[in-house]
Amino acid sequence: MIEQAPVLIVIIPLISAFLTPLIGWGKKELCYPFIILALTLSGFCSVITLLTVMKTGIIHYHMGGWLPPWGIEYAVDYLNAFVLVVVSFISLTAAVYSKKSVEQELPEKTVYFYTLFLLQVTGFLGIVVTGDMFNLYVFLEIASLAGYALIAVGGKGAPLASFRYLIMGTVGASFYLLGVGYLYMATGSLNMADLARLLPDLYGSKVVLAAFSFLVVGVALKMALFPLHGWLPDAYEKAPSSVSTLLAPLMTKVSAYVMIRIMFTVFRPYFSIELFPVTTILSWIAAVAILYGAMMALAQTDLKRMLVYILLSEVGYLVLGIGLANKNGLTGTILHILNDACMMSALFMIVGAIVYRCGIREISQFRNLHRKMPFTMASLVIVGLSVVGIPPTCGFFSKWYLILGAIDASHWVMVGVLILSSLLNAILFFRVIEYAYIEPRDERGSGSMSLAISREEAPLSMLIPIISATAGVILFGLLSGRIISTVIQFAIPACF
Amino acid sequence: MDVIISIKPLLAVLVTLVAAVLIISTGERNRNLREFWTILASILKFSIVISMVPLILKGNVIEYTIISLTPGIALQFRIDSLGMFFGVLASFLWIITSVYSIGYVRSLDEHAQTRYFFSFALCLSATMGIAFAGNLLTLFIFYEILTVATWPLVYHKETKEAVMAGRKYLVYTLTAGMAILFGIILIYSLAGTTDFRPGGFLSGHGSANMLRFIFVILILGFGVKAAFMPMHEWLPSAMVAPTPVSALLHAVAVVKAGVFGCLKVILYVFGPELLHELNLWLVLAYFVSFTIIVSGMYALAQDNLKRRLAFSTINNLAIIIMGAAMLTPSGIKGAIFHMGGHGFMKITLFFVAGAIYVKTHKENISELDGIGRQMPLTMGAFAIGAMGIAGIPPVCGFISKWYMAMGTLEAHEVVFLFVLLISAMMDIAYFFPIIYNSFFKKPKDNVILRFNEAPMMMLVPLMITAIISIILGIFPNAFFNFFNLASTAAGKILGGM
Amino acid sequence: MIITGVILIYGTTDMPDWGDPDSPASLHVSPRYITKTMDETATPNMVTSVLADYRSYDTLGETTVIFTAGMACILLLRKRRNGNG
Amino acid sequence: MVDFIVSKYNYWIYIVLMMIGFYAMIGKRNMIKKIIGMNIFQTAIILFYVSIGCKEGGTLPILEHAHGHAEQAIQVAAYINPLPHVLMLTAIVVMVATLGVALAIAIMIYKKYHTLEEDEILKAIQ
Repeated sequence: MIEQAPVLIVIIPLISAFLTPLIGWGKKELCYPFIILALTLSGFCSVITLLTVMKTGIIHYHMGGWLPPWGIEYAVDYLNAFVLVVVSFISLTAAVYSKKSVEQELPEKTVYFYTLFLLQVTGFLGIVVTGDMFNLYVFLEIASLAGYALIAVGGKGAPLASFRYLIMGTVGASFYLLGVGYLYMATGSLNMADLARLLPDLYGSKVVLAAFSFLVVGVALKMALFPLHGWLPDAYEKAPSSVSTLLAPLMTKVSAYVMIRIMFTVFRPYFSIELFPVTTILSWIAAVAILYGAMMALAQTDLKRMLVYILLSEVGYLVLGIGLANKNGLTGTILHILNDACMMSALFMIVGAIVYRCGIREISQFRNLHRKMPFTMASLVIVGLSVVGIPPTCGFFSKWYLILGAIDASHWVMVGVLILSSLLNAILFFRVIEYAYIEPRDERGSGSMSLAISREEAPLSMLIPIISATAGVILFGLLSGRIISTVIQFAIPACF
Repeated sequence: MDVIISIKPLLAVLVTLVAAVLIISTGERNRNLREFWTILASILKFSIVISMVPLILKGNVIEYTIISLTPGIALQFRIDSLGMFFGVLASFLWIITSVYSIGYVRSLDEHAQTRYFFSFALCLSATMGIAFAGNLLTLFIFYEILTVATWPLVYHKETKEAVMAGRKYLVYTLTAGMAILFGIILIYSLAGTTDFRPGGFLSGHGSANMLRFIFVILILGFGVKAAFMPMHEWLPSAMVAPTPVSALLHAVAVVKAGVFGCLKVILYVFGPELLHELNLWLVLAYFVSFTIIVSGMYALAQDNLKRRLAFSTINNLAIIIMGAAMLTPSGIKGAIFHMGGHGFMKITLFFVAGAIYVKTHKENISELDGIGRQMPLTMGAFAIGAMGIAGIPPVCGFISKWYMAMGTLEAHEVVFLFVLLISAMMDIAYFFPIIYNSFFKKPKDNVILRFNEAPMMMLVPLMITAIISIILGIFPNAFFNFFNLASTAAGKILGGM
Repeated sequence: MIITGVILIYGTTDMPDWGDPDSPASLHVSPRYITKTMDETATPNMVTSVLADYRSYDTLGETTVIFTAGMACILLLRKRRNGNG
Repeated sequence: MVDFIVSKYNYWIYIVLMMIGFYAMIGKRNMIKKIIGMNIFQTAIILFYVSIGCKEGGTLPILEHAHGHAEQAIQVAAYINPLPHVLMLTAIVVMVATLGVALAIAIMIYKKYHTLEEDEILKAIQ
């Protein structure tokens, strides 16, 4: 059982996805517990995998018993074991959360929704766990296709947003495929470890250079890095709440993972840093992305859209850490994969809960919301503080490492950008909090509340995920030292 | 000197945190129970803090590490005399303020009382964390919590003015927070640690200009909360907050946290020796002298009582830093002691302002004529506080100012002695007319005021703080060896050189 | 888009010629597929043997893609048919 | 130079095809044209892959004399590289699946707005 854990992580949701429609034919209501069960099992397996990796080192799992590079290999080291745990638990949270909002938004399609939901998760997990470039592409497409469909069933304008996403996503995936093709042409191999072994001799080759460019651009498209972000705001904003809860935290993180893999595992860091100054370019792009996201978020009046732009800026953080290309920077990125996944899933769940209960998204309509939904709003405050980077929440620590990385790299501009973005985020979140918590008063305030507002908290199936994600935000902050010294420290590619 | 591992510092921080949770879960349903939590927590906290005093006086350090945050830095408490001094001050004043706040909010029937007490408790936890922090990062964590927890108290009234004051407060303090963060990260990347050490730990790391830069941004960062000019703007605006908030937070916790941060940076991060070497102490002293003089002038021009007090606070905070910046034993001793003495005196003054507001709804100095006849006890306390601030014996302000004056002489910088004297004269100029008018001038509307004091819940606390101010002036050590704590701290810092 | 074109053309300059049997792609992994296909999979058609055996996991993924697309179409289009027609 | 161009003609063809497809995806406002562009784009990549696997003089990757001639030595150069073909079988499937989803979304859009021109849809949304 334990040796099979890496593959079970993917296979369980995959098989369950095939079974879900069958179960749905029998009894619709069973789908929900079924996918919860499947995702719990898969999460369980991912934890086992992480523990095994911690105990015995890298796991190599050969599909069908064929040795790499001929067969497909699952190579699980600290990095992907860590990301696997993040992905599987965030998707579990999103799944638990989805129940009510799916029933409200897509009452007749729950069965297919959950099927695609599982496939989406399968795709993410498959991307993360695999050690084969082409296999990664296949799972990338599974995740993308499921994503297009899930987004398209959203509200007004969703199909169009999804269509654009599809076009851009296909371009991204095709670029990736093209890059893989170039690499294959140059080396004859598709296995990541094998490529890493073969490539250093070929670093002068223009084919390799072109391959690298296509891979990076393709992945950047998928993660919506700044100039390539056009598809993201509409797509995630218009998607049903439970879908954005799943996609927003994970798609970008998984892509960031792929980027780290390509840049520092498949290629040697010295290629990405010295031979071809991609890290420098990336860090500048990331800096622009951070500020652009934060600025655009300032201009929004709709909370969900604001979050989407914050997400863009968070993508900037992830890439910035990669671009800094030193130990602290990468620690920041990998830590941020966890932290940001947690924060974003909490934030999107909170928006979903507010929409579910009150049907509002405009920030200016949030008056008195803290009386109506005290727990949800308290969570919003805590997670907001984390995005701003107030210690001891987890957002602070990713910023800490990123700034440290920027100082190590003597990128003073980046330090400035990080600090500035914190301030911009502060404006963003304190604005929301102010709307939600302060009742405007004309005369000098005295006297108790005149209008009583009944408490209408989100249903438990939403509240529990929200609160656990929020608790995660604080816990991961306090435990960040632990997480780094036990996992992340080893997840950083060995050459740093 | 021994290092004693004890969980007490953590308990001291947690007790108010637990109280905050209890307060919010009790809510408006049972006000007495809610207030009971506040009082209980404040007393518990104080006893925990006090129980550690004897150990500290023996020259020990109490340490408790909670969790490692990043290689080289842990979330860690380490209490030495300076931290203990601040801890005793804040936790004691909280008891008094709690009683006073209960009287205040009930008399005025304030709204959102639960939020008020909740934030209050949270602030106290943060302040305690700052006092006991063992390294810069821990200090910063609690510092930021304090920033955020104070915000609801500032905008408490929810009038447009209050909301604007809240925004201003956030803009100033969060920006400052970022500056501090940047400084801390720079220190960490230079030295690989941020653990406080008496006498500083930075010498030998980095170039002189780099260190100067770090010093400047750290002092500017902490200086925002300590309301150095020209970064003081938020403090007078924040005076729209309810008076107990102004009293505790703007005379004790928040601004003192800023001052405490500055002191830690000056004495425990850079250290006297390094500051001499870098020639920074003189720059710092001139910088705060500017604040001392200008804020005194501003105070003269204010008519709103609380705003005048606010500027007086700015003035005194700068004096504390000036004392410390002399880097001589007497200067540091005086500065630390003034931190405590000023706390007692200023809280008295704010309490008085609150009591007057509750009783008469008057906020402006020009309206206070003859009020001494109505509230003689209150105004008597005010007179004591004002005398103390001005440095007139036998109130405790005299002792601290004396030591600081000695400090300026020890440092051979007579300029700063004059600054001290000028500021004392201005203190007299802006406080004594109030006292005079309130007792001897006839009220404008010719109404004969009868004896009508503030409620007991408010009167008793302000009397206590006034009396303590005098006691500390006569017997500086009367109160839990208060003065000794300050002098051990000074001794250690200079001994650690 | 133009940049893409430039990169494409740039990359091409170092590519092996068409039909070159000694290109790296043909030398590293694929010889084993060609020589061992009978021994290891008992299938003369190498494409089949690679598809269904060496890289069968990709094929599973491929099937899943089809399944995903099917589910997606049902999810997207089904309600309209029920609702409108 | 001529030799360089001729010997790599497969790449030129795929690049041209790809650019056409790419332009259609980015530049065209009509959804069906975009979808067609997407198809051309992906086909170009498939062409590229298949041409990697090609060997001059090589034959189909199906063993001759497979049965009963096992002892016969197998010439690697005699067969074209099977792997790209396999990859492309998968990629074709992915392509078809993407096409299906794209068309499904297009149908959805058409049913809602009765047009497939992006500008008109945007107008209709606002």
